[in-house]
Amino acid sequence: MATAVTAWLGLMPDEVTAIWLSIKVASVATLASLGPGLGIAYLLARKRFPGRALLDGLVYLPLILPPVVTGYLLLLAFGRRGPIGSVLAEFGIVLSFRWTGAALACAIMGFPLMVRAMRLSIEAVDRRLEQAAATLGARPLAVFLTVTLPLSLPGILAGAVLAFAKAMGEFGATITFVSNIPGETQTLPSAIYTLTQVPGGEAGALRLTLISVVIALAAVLASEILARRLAHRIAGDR
Amino acid sequence: MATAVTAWLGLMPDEVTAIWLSIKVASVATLASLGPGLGIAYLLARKRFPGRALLDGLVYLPLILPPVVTGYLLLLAFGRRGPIGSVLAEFGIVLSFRWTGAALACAIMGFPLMVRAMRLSIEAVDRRLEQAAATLGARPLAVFLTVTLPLSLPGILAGAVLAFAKAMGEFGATITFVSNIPGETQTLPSAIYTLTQVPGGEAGALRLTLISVVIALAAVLASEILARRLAHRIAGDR
Amino acid sequence: MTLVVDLQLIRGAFALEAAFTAGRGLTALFGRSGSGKTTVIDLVAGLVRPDHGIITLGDETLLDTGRLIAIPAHRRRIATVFQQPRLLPHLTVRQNLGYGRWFAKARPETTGLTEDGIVDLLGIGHLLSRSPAGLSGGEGQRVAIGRALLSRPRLLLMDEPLAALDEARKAEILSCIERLRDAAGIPILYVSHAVAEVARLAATVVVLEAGRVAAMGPTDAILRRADLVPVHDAEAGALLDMVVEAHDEELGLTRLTGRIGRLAVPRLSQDVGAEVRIRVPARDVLVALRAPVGLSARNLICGRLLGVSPAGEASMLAEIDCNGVLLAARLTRASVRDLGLEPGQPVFAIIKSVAFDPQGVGTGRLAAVEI
Amino acid sequence: MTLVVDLQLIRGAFALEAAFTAGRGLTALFGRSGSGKTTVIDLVAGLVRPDHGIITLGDETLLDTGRLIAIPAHRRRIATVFQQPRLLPHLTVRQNLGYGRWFAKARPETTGLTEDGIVDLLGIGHLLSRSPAGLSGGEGQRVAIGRALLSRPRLLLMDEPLAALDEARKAEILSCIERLRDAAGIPILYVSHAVAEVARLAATVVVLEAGRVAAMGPTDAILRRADLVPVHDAEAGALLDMVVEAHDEELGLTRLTGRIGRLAVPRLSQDVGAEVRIRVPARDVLVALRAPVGLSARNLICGRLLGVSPAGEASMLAEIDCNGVLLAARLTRASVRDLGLEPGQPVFAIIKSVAFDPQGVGTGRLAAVEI
Amino acid sequence: TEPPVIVFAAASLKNALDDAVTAWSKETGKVAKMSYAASSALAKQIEAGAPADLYFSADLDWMDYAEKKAALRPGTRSNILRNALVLIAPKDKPEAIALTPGLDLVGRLGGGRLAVANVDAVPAGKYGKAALETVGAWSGVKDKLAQAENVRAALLLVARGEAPLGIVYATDAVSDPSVRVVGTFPANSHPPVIYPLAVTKESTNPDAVSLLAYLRSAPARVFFERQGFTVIGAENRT
Ligand SMILES: Nc1ncnc2c1ncn2[C@@H]1O[C@H](COP(=O)(O)OP(=O)(O)OP(=O)(O)O)[C@@H](O)[C@H]1O
Ligand SMILES: Nc1ncnc2c1ncn2[C@@H]1O[C@H](COP(=O)(O)OP(=O)(O)OP(=O)(O)O)[C@@H](O)[C@H]1O
Ligand SMILES: [Mg+2]
Ligand SMILES: [Mg+2]
Repeated sequence: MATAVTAWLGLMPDEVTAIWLSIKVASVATLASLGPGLGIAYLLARKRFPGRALLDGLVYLPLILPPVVTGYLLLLAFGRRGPIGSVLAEFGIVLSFRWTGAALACAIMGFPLMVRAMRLSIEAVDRRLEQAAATLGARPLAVFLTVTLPLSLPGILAGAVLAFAKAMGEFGATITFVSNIPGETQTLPSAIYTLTQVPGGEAGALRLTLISVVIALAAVLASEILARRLAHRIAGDR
Repeated sequence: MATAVTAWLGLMPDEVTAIWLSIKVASVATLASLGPGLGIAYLLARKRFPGRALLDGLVYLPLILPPVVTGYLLLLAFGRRGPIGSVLAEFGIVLSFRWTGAALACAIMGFPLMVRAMRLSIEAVDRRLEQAAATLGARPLAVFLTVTLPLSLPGILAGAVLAFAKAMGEFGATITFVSNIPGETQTLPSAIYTLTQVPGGEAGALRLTLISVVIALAAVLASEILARRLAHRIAGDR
Repeated sequence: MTLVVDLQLIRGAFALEAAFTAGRGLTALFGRSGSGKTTVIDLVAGLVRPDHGIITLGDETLLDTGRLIAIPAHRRRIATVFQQPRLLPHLTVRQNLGYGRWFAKARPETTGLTEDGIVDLLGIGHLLSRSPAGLSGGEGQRVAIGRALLSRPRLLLMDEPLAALDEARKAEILSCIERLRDAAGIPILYVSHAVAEVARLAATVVVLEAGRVAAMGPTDAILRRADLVPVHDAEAGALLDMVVEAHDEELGLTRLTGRIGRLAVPRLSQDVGAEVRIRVPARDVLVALRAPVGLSARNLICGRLLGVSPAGEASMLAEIDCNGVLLAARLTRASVRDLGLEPGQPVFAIIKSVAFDPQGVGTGRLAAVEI
Repeated sequence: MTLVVDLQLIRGAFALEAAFTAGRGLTALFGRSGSGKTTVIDLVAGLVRPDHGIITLGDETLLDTGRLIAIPAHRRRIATVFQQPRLLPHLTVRQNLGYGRWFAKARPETTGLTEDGIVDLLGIGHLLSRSPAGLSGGEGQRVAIGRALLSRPRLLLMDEPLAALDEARKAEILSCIERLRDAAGIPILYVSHAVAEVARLAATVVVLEAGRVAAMGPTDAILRRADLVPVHDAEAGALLDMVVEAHDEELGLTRLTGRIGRLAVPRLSQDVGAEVRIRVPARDVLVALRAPVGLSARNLICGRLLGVSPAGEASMLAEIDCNGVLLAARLTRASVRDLGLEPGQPVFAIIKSVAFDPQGVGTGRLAAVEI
Repeated sequence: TEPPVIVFAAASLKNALDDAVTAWSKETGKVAKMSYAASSALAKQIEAGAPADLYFSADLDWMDYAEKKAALRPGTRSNILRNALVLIAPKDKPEAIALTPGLDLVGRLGGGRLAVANVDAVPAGKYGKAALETVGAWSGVKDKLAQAENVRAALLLVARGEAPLGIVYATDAVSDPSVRVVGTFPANSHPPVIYPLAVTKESTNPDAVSLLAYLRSAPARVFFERQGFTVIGAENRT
């Protein structure tokens, strides 16, 4: 089936690889940032601590910086010779020029969007419900897991989808950090970019763009349906 | 004062222009998208209508598409020969190579972020309050303006700041659509990008990046303070 | 202005099928928790659409699903005091109070109440510049009442408006509701679990049971039915319509006259000639075979025992016909046996206390009074 | 287990400065709207930190701002029924009920209540799989009560738990609260505006006024003070501690004995020898100079008139010493004059109804009963 | 199987290089992976230790940069291709323009802008600026430029009629039917447009040299020439 579809779309093997890689990178980037994203969103939404403003600003950074700059900074930090990259390398973790690096780049680029959405939702959770849970014996972590988290699911979902969509479109930081190696770091947007750089690449670029749009929109749609179910369950018929 | 500061930072006149232009473009882009953003966020949050899924997906598009593609599409649509651009031209409105075009590009790139944040906040508004307002004689528009809107202000603020920050960092779509004309369309990110493309341009790029970060973070901080005041007013001391 | 309602709505396992008419005065919606009272309020307010139904207010059709008419909530001019206050959290108390007033600017005044008057009555003057978030339960409820009253409604819906209030405040607000009902003539649909409130305020009672109207009628008829009104704390009783005959300033007494004869009650504020309604709770009526002497209870009425029926585990309800007016007295089974009560027997009813409900113009006393 | 509280908190213009002790049994927090009852509940539950204060429960210090001790809410093992239900909207009713139970898994059982028992008592069996969003006001309140009861608390805080309930359901839940108080021995801090509830349940009453403890003491002493308890619906009255002497099955009577003498009341469920507390509302006491004959009221007690004081506008409160026990009777001024009541005079008190409050083991009747 | 040779190449080389490498693979049975991106990004990545075997830059500056950072294997660098710089116009205005001193470019622009790649950063822009200076048109048009992010974007501006004239590589102009070449800048009017190639220092793949040799060989010529490049004769390569 899959082969039939790719044949029908006139896709090159490299392009098929790029599509799968993009999905993998975007999914991993999204899933991997869920945890830290939630944690930071919760901190920003609910806690007052020194350095809070700094953390808040830091989270916004990838949005403000031109992607090339972000990519370059990633290269400096996580490159084989970078301060973090060299330490990671000792543990056998190499990010630069691997798909994992692409996922890192996408995760970082999507992070501000994810955190902002989650944070809004957490802020909207009625604290009186959390208090009620506490009086029933739920420890703060349990309150978070059984009350705050489920009640902010719509925002978590929205954040995840934003991050996924962003990952499906991100290439500036990715290509700067991990280059554009087919099968390893060449995601759909990178492939599209390459095609726009050569004469006659437009048709190919358009085709790949459409594919990336379809995939991202499918994710958006799925999340919408899920969100509506959740909302329905919580709001009841009233 | 301003001159002293620019001198101290060692800024070129072109760079100073780029800074001001960036602030102008980002502000205009943010302010101009507030209205449509709110409208669409409200529709998506509260109404069921045919084509809703389509609109939802459409809003996400600029996030999913590589910025270059967005810029390219903008050029196709709003360019001198584009279907919209040619119509606008008849009314004397030209976007291409103008700062207004840069603002359009930034607005569109920030739109998904803005709408998503606003929508989350609108969805979190307790409908029972809107109902109460209606029983007191408020028409739907009045309910929106006096209840929904003020109660979703945190999200509106968050959306605006996201859009502003995005605009401060956007250049892919901008440069493709309106090029990189000093004083007209050369925003900070374009200037930064240019510097990253010159061997030895890192120092300059870093300087400009810091400036752009400081500006965007100032906006973030201001919005945080405002949001906290709002939240405080609504939540009271309890 | 009469409210006519005929509504059907299915919600999961709950089916509402209610038709009733609420005329001038106050109509009480009475029924156990979950019987559909709030649902009816929501439907009349226009916040929920029924599956089928008609709602008319005066000669205006607010809703007719058959004819596809559905006036939206904001054009119904019906003010609602919800079961939960629903104050707008981003506005101050003052702004909340002014909210409805503002949208009603162009409408004719209906209540005759001023903002200052309302604020005084509700005792919320010190809260005006506060945000609703810090208000106590009762404070919030009072502000919600004030907001509704200030919106110039032509119909008032109140869903347990006094549940969170202390007795003293409750009494004050009840008298205000009475004024609205009588002086301003605004029809009121009133949800309450408190029989005393219902007895005092309502001209008509609609009893809901699992979404259906189990009974509907004049308050006295409904409240006498032990099968409808939960027999707790001796809430059963009779309602008597009487006229103020004279005041005795020295003793602080008012003499009332009616079909039942004469009653002396503590000084009322009504003028001579005014119609008042008093409620005589069954628990406050004693039965004597002979007229007692040297007893503190002042009202002795002779009548004929109609019958005695069991009410609750150990007590019985005696119905006494006093010149065509029915009184109810709650007795223990032991008393019934000891006195050897038989239907048809002449007896004396000794009334210890009455509760007042002014009919017609003027406001009455709030508390039940001991005679 | 005794709760000792000494708290200070400033919130805008409101200053709480409350110190009281709540021992075994139920302690009622009584006071007008906005007097600080909910604030006290929040503080004891651990949801709000006072500016200064100490809270101890038994020999455990829950809070001591001076010693920087503050046990967080989740480790206090205090269950709270809030003024608003606060159900978790993403869980079903069943899951809400199970929520506290789950976190209390490892704790010792305190209430002796089973989930099925609670569900039955509260009448929420048909709601178990529903989401809280569709519940009616009273349904939500009942689920909230169930959730608190199931969490194995060692102290129960209840903030107007019965405000939205109908009388019948209220009566059932009251009896359950009594069982908890007596059988399970869980101390309860209970906020209510209803004097009847307070009189029936409370051993101690704490009266709050503008954040300060205006009075505190045994329920009977407090409820006799008309300056504290709003004189509405004749809530003033006396509490008598008596012992069950015998049951008369045929007539459905129970004979009680105490310092005041003997009283016959409808059949109680307590065993012979059990201690019970009955409340005699002042409105239900008549005064006679001569022993009446042929009267339905069964309990005639002779005593000496101590004095008559004004209570309210037209009525007076007569205090009668019956063998060292004080009874209160509410009379009109006219009656006082007509009977020519003088302090020191021997009088008969005729008691029409009493309300029961079982002291010690065993549960009592729920409703007030007519004698 | 043997590891593939990894080639970091300027994006503009994609068409030619893809064909050439395919031919090499067929001939030798060895494989190569192409990573196309901006020369600048690639240079920095190689500096950071990217797993590249060959670096094929679009200009000398970035190759110099890499060499200066000691990222190249000494003695492997050579110039492979040469490109010409042309002036283009939309196909509906194909009047030829003589690119000689005294050229009135401003007049020919007729109030429009001259599309070029960024004259400070992008090679094509730098060459274009030099050429304009040579023909004495620079001071006239320097404020009438529309500087694009890259040559392709400049081409697009002309193709869409946004700019009446543009400066691009001959290789780009050849392939786009919507533009016409209206003049070719004399080769001596600007520094030679040269594409240098080298083996990286990090490379351990023995096949790298084989591919390098093939790209320099006569059989590879055809692929480059087909895309409009001029292959530099062996005698002029260093
Ligand atoms: N979505 C739903 N699915 C099933 N039942 C529902 C739904 N929404 C409401 N109900 C039921 O409708 C019934 C009527 O609710 P309503 O709020 O009108 O009761 P009520 O008479 O106001 O009760 P209360 O005195 O407790 O406020 C309740 O039993 C409620 O559970
Ligand atoms: N942030 C605040 N600023 C000023 N006053 C406050 C604030 N928060 C609470 N209060 C006041 O504290 C008082 C006590 O509130 P609390 O909720 O304890 O009252 P309550 O006794 O429970 O009343 P109710 O019976 O109406 O529920 C109220 O008058 C309330 O307005
Ligand atoms: Mg209700
Ligand atoms: Mg309270």
